[in-house]
Amino acid sequence: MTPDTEPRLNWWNRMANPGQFVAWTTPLLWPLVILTAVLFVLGFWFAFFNSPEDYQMGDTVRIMYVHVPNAWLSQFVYAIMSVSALGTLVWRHPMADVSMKAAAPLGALFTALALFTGALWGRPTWGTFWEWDGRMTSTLVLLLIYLGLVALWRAFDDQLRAARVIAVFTLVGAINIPIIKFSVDWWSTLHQPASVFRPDGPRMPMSILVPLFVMFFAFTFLFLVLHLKAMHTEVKRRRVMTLKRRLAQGGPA
Amino acid sequence: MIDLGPHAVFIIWAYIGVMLGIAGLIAWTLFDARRTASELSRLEARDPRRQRPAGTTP
Amino acid sequence: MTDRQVFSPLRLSASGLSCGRGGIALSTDIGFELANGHALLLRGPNGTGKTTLLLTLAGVIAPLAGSFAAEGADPDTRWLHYCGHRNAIKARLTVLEDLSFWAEINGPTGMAPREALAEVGLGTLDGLDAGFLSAGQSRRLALARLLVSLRPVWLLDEPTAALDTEGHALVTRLLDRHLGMGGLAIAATHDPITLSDPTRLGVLQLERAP
Amino acid sequence: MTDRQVFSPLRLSASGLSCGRGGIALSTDIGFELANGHALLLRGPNGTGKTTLLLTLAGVIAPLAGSFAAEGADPDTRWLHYCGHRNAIKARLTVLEDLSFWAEINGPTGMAPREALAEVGLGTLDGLDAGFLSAGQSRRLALARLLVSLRPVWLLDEPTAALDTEGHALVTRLLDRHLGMGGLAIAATHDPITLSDPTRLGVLQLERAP
Amino acid sequence: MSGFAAMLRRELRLSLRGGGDVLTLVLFFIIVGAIVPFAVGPDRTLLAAIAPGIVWIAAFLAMLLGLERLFRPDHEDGALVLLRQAELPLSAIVAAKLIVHWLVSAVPLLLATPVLAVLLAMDLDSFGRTMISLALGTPALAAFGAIGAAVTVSIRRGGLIAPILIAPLSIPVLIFGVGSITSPQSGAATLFLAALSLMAVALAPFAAALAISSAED
Amino acid sequence: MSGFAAMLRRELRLSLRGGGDVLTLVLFFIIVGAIVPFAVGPDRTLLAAIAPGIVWIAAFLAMLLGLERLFRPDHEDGALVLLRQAELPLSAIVAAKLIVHWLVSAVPLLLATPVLAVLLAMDLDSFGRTMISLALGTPALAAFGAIGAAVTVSIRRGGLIAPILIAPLSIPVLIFGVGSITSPQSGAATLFLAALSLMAVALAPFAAALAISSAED
Ligand code: HEM
Ligand SMILES: Nc1ncnc2c1ncn2[C@@H]1O[C@H](COP(=O)(O)OP(=O)(O)OP(=O)(O)O)[C@@H](O)[C@H]1O
Ligand SMILES: Nc1ncnc2c1ncn2[C@@H]1O[C@H](COP(=O)(O)OP(=O)(O)OP(=O)(O)O)[C@@H](O)[C@H]1O
Ligand SMILES: [Mg+2]
Ligand SMILES: [Mg+2]
Repeated sequence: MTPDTEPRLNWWNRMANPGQFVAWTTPLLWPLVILTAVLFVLGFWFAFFNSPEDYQMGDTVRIMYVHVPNAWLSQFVYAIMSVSALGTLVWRHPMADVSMKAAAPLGALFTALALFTGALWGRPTWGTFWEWDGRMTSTLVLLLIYLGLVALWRAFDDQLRAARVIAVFTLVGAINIPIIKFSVDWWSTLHQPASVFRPDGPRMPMSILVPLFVMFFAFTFLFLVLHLKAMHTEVKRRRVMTLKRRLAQGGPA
Repeated sequence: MIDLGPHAVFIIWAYIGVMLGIAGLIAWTLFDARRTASELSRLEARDPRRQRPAGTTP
Repeated sequence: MTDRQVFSPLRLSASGLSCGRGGIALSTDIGFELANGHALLLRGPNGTGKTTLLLTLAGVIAPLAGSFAAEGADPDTRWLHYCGHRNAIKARLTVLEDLSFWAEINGPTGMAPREALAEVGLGTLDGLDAGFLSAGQSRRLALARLLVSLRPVWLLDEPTAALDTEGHALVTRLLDRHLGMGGLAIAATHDPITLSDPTRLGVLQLERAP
Repeated sequence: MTDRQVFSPLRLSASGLSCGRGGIALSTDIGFELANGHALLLRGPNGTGKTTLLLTLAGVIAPLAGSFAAEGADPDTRWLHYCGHRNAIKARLTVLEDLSFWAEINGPTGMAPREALAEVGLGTLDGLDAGFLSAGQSRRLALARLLVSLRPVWLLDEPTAALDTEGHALVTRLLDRHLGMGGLAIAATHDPITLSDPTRLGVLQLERAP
Repeated sequence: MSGFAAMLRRELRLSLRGGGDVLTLVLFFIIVGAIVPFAVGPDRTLLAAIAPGIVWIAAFLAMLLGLERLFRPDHEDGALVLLRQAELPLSAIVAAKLIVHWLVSAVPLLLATPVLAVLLAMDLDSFGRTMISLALGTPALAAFGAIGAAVTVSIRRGGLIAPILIAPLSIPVLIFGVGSITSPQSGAATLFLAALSLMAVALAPFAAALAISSAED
Repeated sequence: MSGFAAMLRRELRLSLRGGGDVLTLVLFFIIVGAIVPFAVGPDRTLLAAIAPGIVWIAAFLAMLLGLERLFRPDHEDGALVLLRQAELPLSAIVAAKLIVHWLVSAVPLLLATPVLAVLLAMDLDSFGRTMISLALGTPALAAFGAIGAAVTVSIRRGGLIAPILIAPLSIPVLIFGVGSITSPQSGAATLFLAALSLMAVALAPFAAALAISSAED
């Protein structure tokens, strides 16, 4: 565990040291930021100036360019959190705790934005903001799980001791989310009036696919940047908490 | 900008909402980073036992 | 350690007092008189009703019989501090916030909170979350509460619990000063308590009820 | 007081142990060796980390660095009793039920529960709701739990808290017998502890972290 | 007066600081509202018909279950005995607790109501009325709740006892609350609701203080 | 094995003795069910249509809110630390607690269901199915709940946090539970419900034990 006993630091051990992790990944930040910015500019240009309207949904198809990336991120972030939870439980990797904590609010926001854009898309296409459709509903449940996790982190007095417990819950959630998805589909096909129109998007034209992919990568990189930055902040916050307690504890004796 | 058709309101609001959300998130992340960093340097200045190089854990 | 009399004359007297829990008398026919500058030590084996007696004197439990009165006490203000087994310390407030709260709610008539913290040896911990205090540190914070609002009578239940030797000396010092200012105190404890002036100290021995 | 050796050879050894809360080391580089029939007393002012050290030894808190090992301990069974600040006593169970529960869940390898109750001076209270016990009586019940299941190592956090003088003698007696049987004990306390054989007793003084 | 302010400040700090209590209660409110469709089915007209009732039930339960934190923590760590002996009268202490309880539980619920309104397919008109009726009715719920919490504080493992004691008493609040949204005489119901709240808030501190100080230990 | 029996006995004694805990939970269940007519109006056909859903929601909430008593009292009085060091493995201890929790919370709810069935104008057929679906589904609720309670046990003033964590995860139970009463493919739903319960009950003791033993102090 202690770096002193290990003569050579491999990358894994280097990552396991929070300070080293920050030092090692800080140079990555700026290139990532620039890449993200470029992707966004390109994406917006495509979205508003260089893509056609859909023959069925008209211009509302442009909502897709923000809806789908957010919807994808809502699931991707949970996957990241689950992997981090495994890292915490199995390998006791200190950065895994940090990654897990930093990801939860990001995931909550992306999920909320997926719901928001979906709702705004639903109004012109189906005439209502909300429909208890399977995919929308399971996204809502996912949001509730994210918010529960955020509340859980906040409820612990001692963040350092919270990680392993929260990791257990995250993994239980990861096992359960497919079940939720399945049950919700089952439930809403059961009752759902057939009127709901779902554009399951087979064979989208290239002119739509290209902006979609650009935005998709833009959002994914945005998440990566923010996640990295939040992890750095979290590492610092832990040092702050430790220092605060140490200073409070009488400081110099 | 091209014409957004009859549902322009929804499209524009969707983009505005997403941008506000993202902007808020970025602002918060930066604010949090600054706040924590400055707090850390303030505390480290006060910490009498600090002779270690930055980033090593005890 | 100023020995000026701060408190106006007050006389605690109990006669024929009988107290107990759930209708069962634990200690019967207790009588004592206590005047300014004097302390009473409650002694007795575990389970003889020391805590019960203190709670009765504090007015939390109704006595089964007999009377307890404070002659000379100002009926408009509170004249006693109770410091029980539990420390009434809130996690999530800092040590200073917790103490300041009690100072304000009981009237900040005594020491300033910071001063009181320094007095009980928590001076450097003022910014710590009070939930993180160790057992002995919590006890010290509870004792500081007695200092921030002046009240003539202290009822102490095992004031030295969890305290180290320096803490025992602290309790003695606080009691000495309180009595010196004309205060009164009743304390239940199993530990030896010595005051600088032993004549100020009476002992009431409780026996196991027959 | 039989001095037959009940426990098989066991050696507790800590070296370079550093323990703390929330990432802050409270006590660093602790090292000791403890063999059958010996006890270690943890001493130190309030807040120096005695409780934290005991919890670390009990495996509840992970150590920050260093190692602690029990050579000779049977890996299939539990070999330590922890007796902390809190007494783990359930209201609504009678005193006897509470004790019997712990006896069964830890294996009734020691005294019979009634016998243990008599030993700690609660013999007559066996039918009382355990929630009604006074502070000292609760402590005695917690001590009885050490007797009903035999385990070689006792970790005691302020075992004499709230106990009367007879209770102090009780703790000494229990410790004497446990060590006589070849047991080991580590106790944090502010009270003086004297054993019949003082050579069995080591002291580890904790200092406030620099 | 500074004692009262100190009490308010302490309660606010305890509720807001790090605890996530506020977030928890809001989430509970939303969850109760959002699980109803899973149970009764996603039929929009049915949902719209029962929506005001659902929102009120969710608020009712959230307010009652948030009660636990009113007096129990203080009882358990021994602070309540000391508060009984504070210079500030016990009824003022209860009043301060009540105000903060309302601020940190009812106000966030109001802010979260739009979410439930969308999920339950409420129309704009009944959404507006729901907000008004919740704003007028929650003080009564908080006040009744405070009495229940005070009565049950000395019961070990009280948990759900206060809610079940108080729920029957608070049914009028629920009836007038829903009435002021849906009934034809909604004006009268709104008036009653406001009167109920006023009365309850005026009386509760004294009743609760009495209950606390008559409990032994 | 005698340790397991002792654990069962202790938990049963603690829940049944004097406490009125069981009664409280049942009353909560009935109250939640009974306030619905006040909130949505006394229309019998509407009530009958939503009755199975209401009963399930009431059971859902009652089970989740009863969680508090699973581990928290043991944590607070220091017993949990000792249980972690008991000769009996922690997962067996959790399993015993889970069994008793189900016995003292779900079984009484089942017994009280007829009351709600009458209040909500349920017909005999759906009443029967409701009983079966509750009997099959409540073990899963208890098991999920145990995980939530274990995760939140070391949180001071945890209160509602376990219910809000667990409620989203338990939505499948609710869906299949109601589905097994009302849906055309109720057979499939019943099967799923049973499978869910089995799986949850088999996994929960280990997950909960892991959560408890990874919490420090
Ligand atoms: C609040 C409402 C909505 C939510 C929560 C939601 C959620 C989702 C999710 C989770 C995905 C999958 C993303 C992925 O895995 O990559 C998705 C994709 C998609 N959604 Fe939505 N959606 C909503 C409303 C809508 C509406 C109203 C429309 C259009 C009328 C729509 C059109 C699409 C399309 C075209 C895709 C991508 C193609 C596909 O995966 O089939 N969504 N949405
Ligand atoms: N709520 C209660 N109902 C009934 N009996 C009680 C209650 N609380 C305590 N008792 C009983 O009252 C007796 C005295 O308790 P008390 O706490 O006053 O003793 P004490 O003298 O303070 O003891 P200690 O030195 O151990 O603190 C005990 O024997 C206990 O069993
Ligand atoms: N959960 C926690 N997080 C951070 N610091 C803590 C926590 N619990 C305790 N501490 C700190 O750890 C220090 C040691 O606490 P500990 O309880 O081990 O002391 P102790 O030696 O047992 O003292 P006492 O003699 O008063 O019982 C205290 O200064 C306390 O502020
Ligand atoms: Mg006592
Ligand atoms: Mg200690």
